[in-house]
Amino acid sequence: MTRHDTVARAAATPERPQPHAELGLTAAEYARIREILGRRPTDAELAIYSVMWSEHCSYKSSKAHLRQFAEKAPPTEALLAGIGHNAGVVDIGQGYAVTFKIESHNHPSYVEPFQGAATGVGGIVRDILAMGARPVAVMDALRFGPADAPDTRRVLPGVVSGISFYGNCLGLPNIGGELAFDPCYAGNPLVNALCVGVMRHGDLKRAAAEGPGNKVVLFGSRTGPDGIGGASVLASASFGGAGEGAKRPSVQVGDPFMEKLLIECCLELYAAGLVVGVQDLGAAGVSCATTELAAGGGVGMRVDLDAVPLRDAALGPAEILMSESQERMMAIVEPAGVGRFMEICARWDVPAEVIGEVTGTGRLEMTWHGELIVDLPPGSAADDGPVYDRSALRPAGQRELAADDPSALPRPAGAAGLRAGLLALLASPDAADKAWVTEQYDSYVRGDTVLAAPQDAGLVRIDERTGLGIALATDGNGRYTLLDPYAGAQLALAEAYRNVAVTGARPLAVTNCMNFGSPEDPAVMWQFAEAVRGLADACAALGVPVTGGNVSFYNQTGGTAIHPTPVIGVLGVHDDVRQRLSLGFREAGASVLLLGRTAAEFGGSLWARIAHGHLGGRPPRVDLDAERQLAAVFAAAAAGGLLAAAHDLSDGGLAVALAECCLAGGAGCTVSLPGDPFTSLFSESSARALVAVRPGCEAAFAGLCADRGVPAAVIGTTGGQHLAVTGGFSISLDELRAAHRQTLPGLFG
Amino acid sequence: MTTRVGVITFPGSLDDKDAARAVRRAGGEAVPLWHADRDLHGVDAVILPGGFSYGDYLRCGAIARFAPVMTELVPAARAGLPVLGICNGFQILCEAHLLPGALTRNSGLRFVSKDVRLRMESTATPWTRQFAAGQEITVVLKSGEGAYMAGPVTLAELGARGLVVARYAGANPNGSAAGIAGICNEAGNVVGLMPHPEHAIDALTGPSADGLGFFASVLLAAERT
Amino acid sequence: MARVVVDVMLKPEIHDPQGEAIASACRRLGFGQILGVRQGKRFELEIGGSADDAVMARIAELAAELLANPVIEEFEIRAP
Amino acid sequence: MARVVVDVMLKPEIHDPQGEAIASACRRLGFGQILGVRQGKRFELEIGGSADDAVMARIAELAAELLANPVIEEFEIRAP
Ligand SMILES: Nc1ncnc2c1ncn2[C@@H]1O[C@H](COP(=O)(O)OP(=O)(O)O)[C@@H](O)[C@H]1O
Ligand SMILES: [Mg+2]
Repeated sequence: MTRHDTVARAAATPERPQPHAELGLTAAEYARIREILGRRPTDAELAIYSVMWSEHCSYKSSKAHLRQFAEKAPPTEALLAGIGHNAGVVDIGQGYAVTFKIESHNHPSYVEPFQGAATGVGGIVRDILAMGARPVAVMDALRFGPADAPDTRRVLPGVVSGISFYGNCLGLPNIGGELAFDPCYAGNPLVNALCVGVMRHGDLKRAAAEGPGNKVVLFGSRTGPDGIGGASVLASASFGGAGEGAKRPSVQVGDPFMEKLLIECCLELYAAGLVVGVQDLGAAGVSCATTELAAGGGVGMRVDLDAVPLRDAALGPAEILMSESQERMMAIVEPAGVGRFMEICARWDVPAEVIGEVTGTGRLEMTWHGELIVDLPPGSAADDGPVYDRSALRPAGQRELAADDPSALPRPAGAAGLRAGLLALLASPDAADKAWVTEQYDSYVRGDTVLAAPQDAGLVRIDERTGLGIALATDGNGRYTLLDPYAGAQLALAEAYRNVAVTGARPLAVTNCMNFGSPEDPAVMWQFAEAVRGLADACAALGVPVTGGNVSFYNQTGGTAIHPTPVIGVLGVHDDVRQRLSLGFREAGASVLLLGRTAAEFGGSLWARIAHGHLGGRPPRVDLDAERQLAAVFAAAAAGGLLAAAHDLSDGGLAVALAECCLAGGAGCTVSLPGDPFTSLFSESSARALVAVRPGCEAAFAGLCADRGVPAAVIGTTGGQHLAVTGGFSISLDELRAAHRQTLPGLFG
Repeated sequence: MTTRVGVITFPGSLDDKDAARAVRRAGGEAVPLWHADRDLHGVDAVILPGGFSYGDYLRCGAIARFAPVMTELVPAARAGLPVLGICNGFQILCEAHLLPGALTRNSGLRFVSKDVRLRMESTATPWTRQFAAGQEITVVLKSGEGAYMAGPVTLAELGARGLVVARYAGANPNGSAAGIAGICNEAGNVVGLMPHPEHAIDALTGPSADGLGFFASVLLAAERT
Repeated sequence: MARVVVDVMLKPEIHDPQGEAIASACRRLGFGQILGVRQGKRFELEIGGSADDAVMARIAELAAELLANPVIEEFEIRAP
Repeated sequence: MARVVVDVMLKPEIHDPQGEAIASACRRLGFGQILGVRQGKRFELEIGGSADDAVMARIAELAAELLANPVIEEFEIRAP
């Protein structure tokens, strides 16, 4: 039998060498652990600190910057729980609260696209569940290498079917997301998943253990040897053999069926009042759940690791502590409630086991085969991890990049050139119809989806009687952010905010997923710092607080990092979803208006990229005040029933937006361009949108725009089966549709 | 007295709430039925809703077929109780041999979620009597294993005896034999439908309100008996 | 403890789009000799006790009832 | 013409929730001796010509590239 390292042995053998570097701990971090414990850590303790102090769990490189989200947060009464919880919680009125968060699963999705993406969805759903909410919808923001690269053909279909499999099987409607391509993501696809949940105010749960004597229950899937590369390092280093630790998979397999049972089971447990505190098991498994629950409650906890239900009886304590087996939760339960708790779990066929209890000692103690193997202050692992102020340096070529303005690039000449340019953009993988992806996602389940793809935002009804609903959009643009990280992050926020606003919803709160290269590279750190600063400032200006998010570093291949890619999610409230605005031109005879100011802005634009493979210059100017006024116009116009269609302008500018409106609703339009035709069609100036006004409402709508100082130009009328530009060109909807629809099926089958 | 329509929840059922809502919208009372209870609670009709019972592991519907509630449902269905299986429910009814044939992997090999047009072929079942023969309706299709498959003899019989309830109008979305979207048993009381009428009861949240006809039909049927 | 394998294949007359897709993929990858592919399932059962005749008979029942759908599939049982 | 069988199974250390669900179904159906089930795939390839060494080697490549996902699966090839 293997001898396991115990607290007593650790005290007796202070000099035994330990593989801290292989576990990702620096010499200084290791020394600090010894100092905290007053001795060397046991193997199990080392396992706990190594996962809890990892970049992923401790945010050690980002913490110093992320503080700005709280420091600069706009005053709001809507926030019921902010940053630091599993997910932020927002009051949306009528007694309802909403919790939402976006998270990355980038690296696992590259290694094993299907399972990586599937477990990414599973993980974020459990975060939402742990707040006490019923998960009601998911979204996915995806970025891949070039659409025609062979590896993209491996990764993309796998990722999409993994999300489809997990989300559909869970019964959560997919209400939107993103799909973008760029060579920078070739070895580092970005798979960011968002989940949103709904609860009544009183249902909010905390990840905190309280009340000494209360029981610690682990429930859900059994613990197996999933994703414990670190534990095999420990096993081979400590026990001198590769044997046992060698065959540990780094791939986690998702079981959406178990997760569905877990959701229903948890909600029944919550409703029965049986849960004092609860935490999902994410990346750091039992290590994370125990230390965070104990630290959160300011209590101690005694855990008997022998009681953990195992899928593989050969697992040792460090492996159990580090296992990333999916579909598990941990709850704190009063002793009198344990029987009832177990009954409910049994009803849902969810395995559950009492593995320990809350104590008043303030220490986390764990035993294995009757011996004490962990004895540490839980806060030291959960909250007091290292914090680094890493050096940040503007990259060498940044100025040259900004100076390389696309205004010098040759532009299409004449109507034929503009026509061809529009079709080329519309058919480019980034702007092409995403139905190949979204038709694999169930958007109908639960019966409350009011808007989903291809709309600007997803919209879910919360209350059938009052029509209260929530709108959500995610956006990010790595090209803009590369050119100017401060502005790029703000533009991502502005776009998501605008996408929510054009449905008629009021933007309320923000989540973010920061996808960057290595924080140890000062250039990347500069991008990160600038992006966080930009986002925090913009949130303050728009009056929407950041409620949570996720940082994903080390997205790089060799020394080359991805474009800095903050992906921003915005949540809005819709007072009556029956009044929602959608993007399709359906009927003839509505006047088409372009809202906002258009300047010649082509830096980072889709046109520069598709027509010239160019990336340089400055991204579009950020005008947050204009965004606010635009959003206010939409909220009022929706409530007044003034609009037949509304669509924001983003990638590909007016050209792509017009085509999307025509294709989504089936009616064409005839427009005359207000300025230089090329700039009118392809500029990506922000804070703009396209609307079709209901006949008879023109004056009222013009009044709204005037009141808010939003420029509104009548550019044409809906109708017919062509997208026609007066004095320019005309394209039949059939030709538009063919260009838009064929790209992804052509690439992916 | 309002008609009571049972909606079975299996582990992994997903559209049970939607089916119950559709029943209520049509004016009936939705009665939740639990997979582990051998009890139909005296309902007038039963719906097996969509979803992924038991994760759709092994084969869709293969494990749910053995649920305790099925030991009550099978004889009741054979005795004439109106039963509607939607999507996963259809798969369960086939696995339980209440309906002939099987549902297999979509010909495109991917999950398909989209609005589809159906042509109603039989209005002689308790679930379809409110429709007109040949009427076209728009509902939602969302399934990975939705291609109806049966031997040539069975297929010929289904056609000849008017047991095909609905076919896909327009392009076949999943490679279903003869474009079959739904069938019924000889007696007509047991209907299996691959697309989801319960997601088409309100144009706000679905493509149309056409699906209500299925639920309104069974209420009418129950009132008559 | 014994191991029993149950192979389940679609009946030959049932269309197998997955098998066909794989066959064309093989040909695209330059393996022209592939005339056809059929995809089925393989179950490995771990049994407490030995795989005697009684157990094998019970497994045959299980295969017919649960592991395979006799409407479209056929199966074979082996104790390797 | 020859027939070659490729069996693809999840690696033993990879979690197989599907197999577990089937095992519990077996037990619920009264077959208590079942300790575990793993579900894999079985491909039957029909080959023009004979299954000589060169062909088998090519099939091994195909299996590694197309039929199995080497990250989580392992395979076995037989010409029965
Ligand atoms: N990966 C995805 N998952 C779900 N929906 C997606 C995905 N990618 C794109 N979509 C949807 O397709 C539509 C078009 O996307 P996009 O052009 O990026 O929208 P926008 O420019 O308004 O942000 C949107 O409704 C979006 O939510
Ligand atoms: Mg948009």
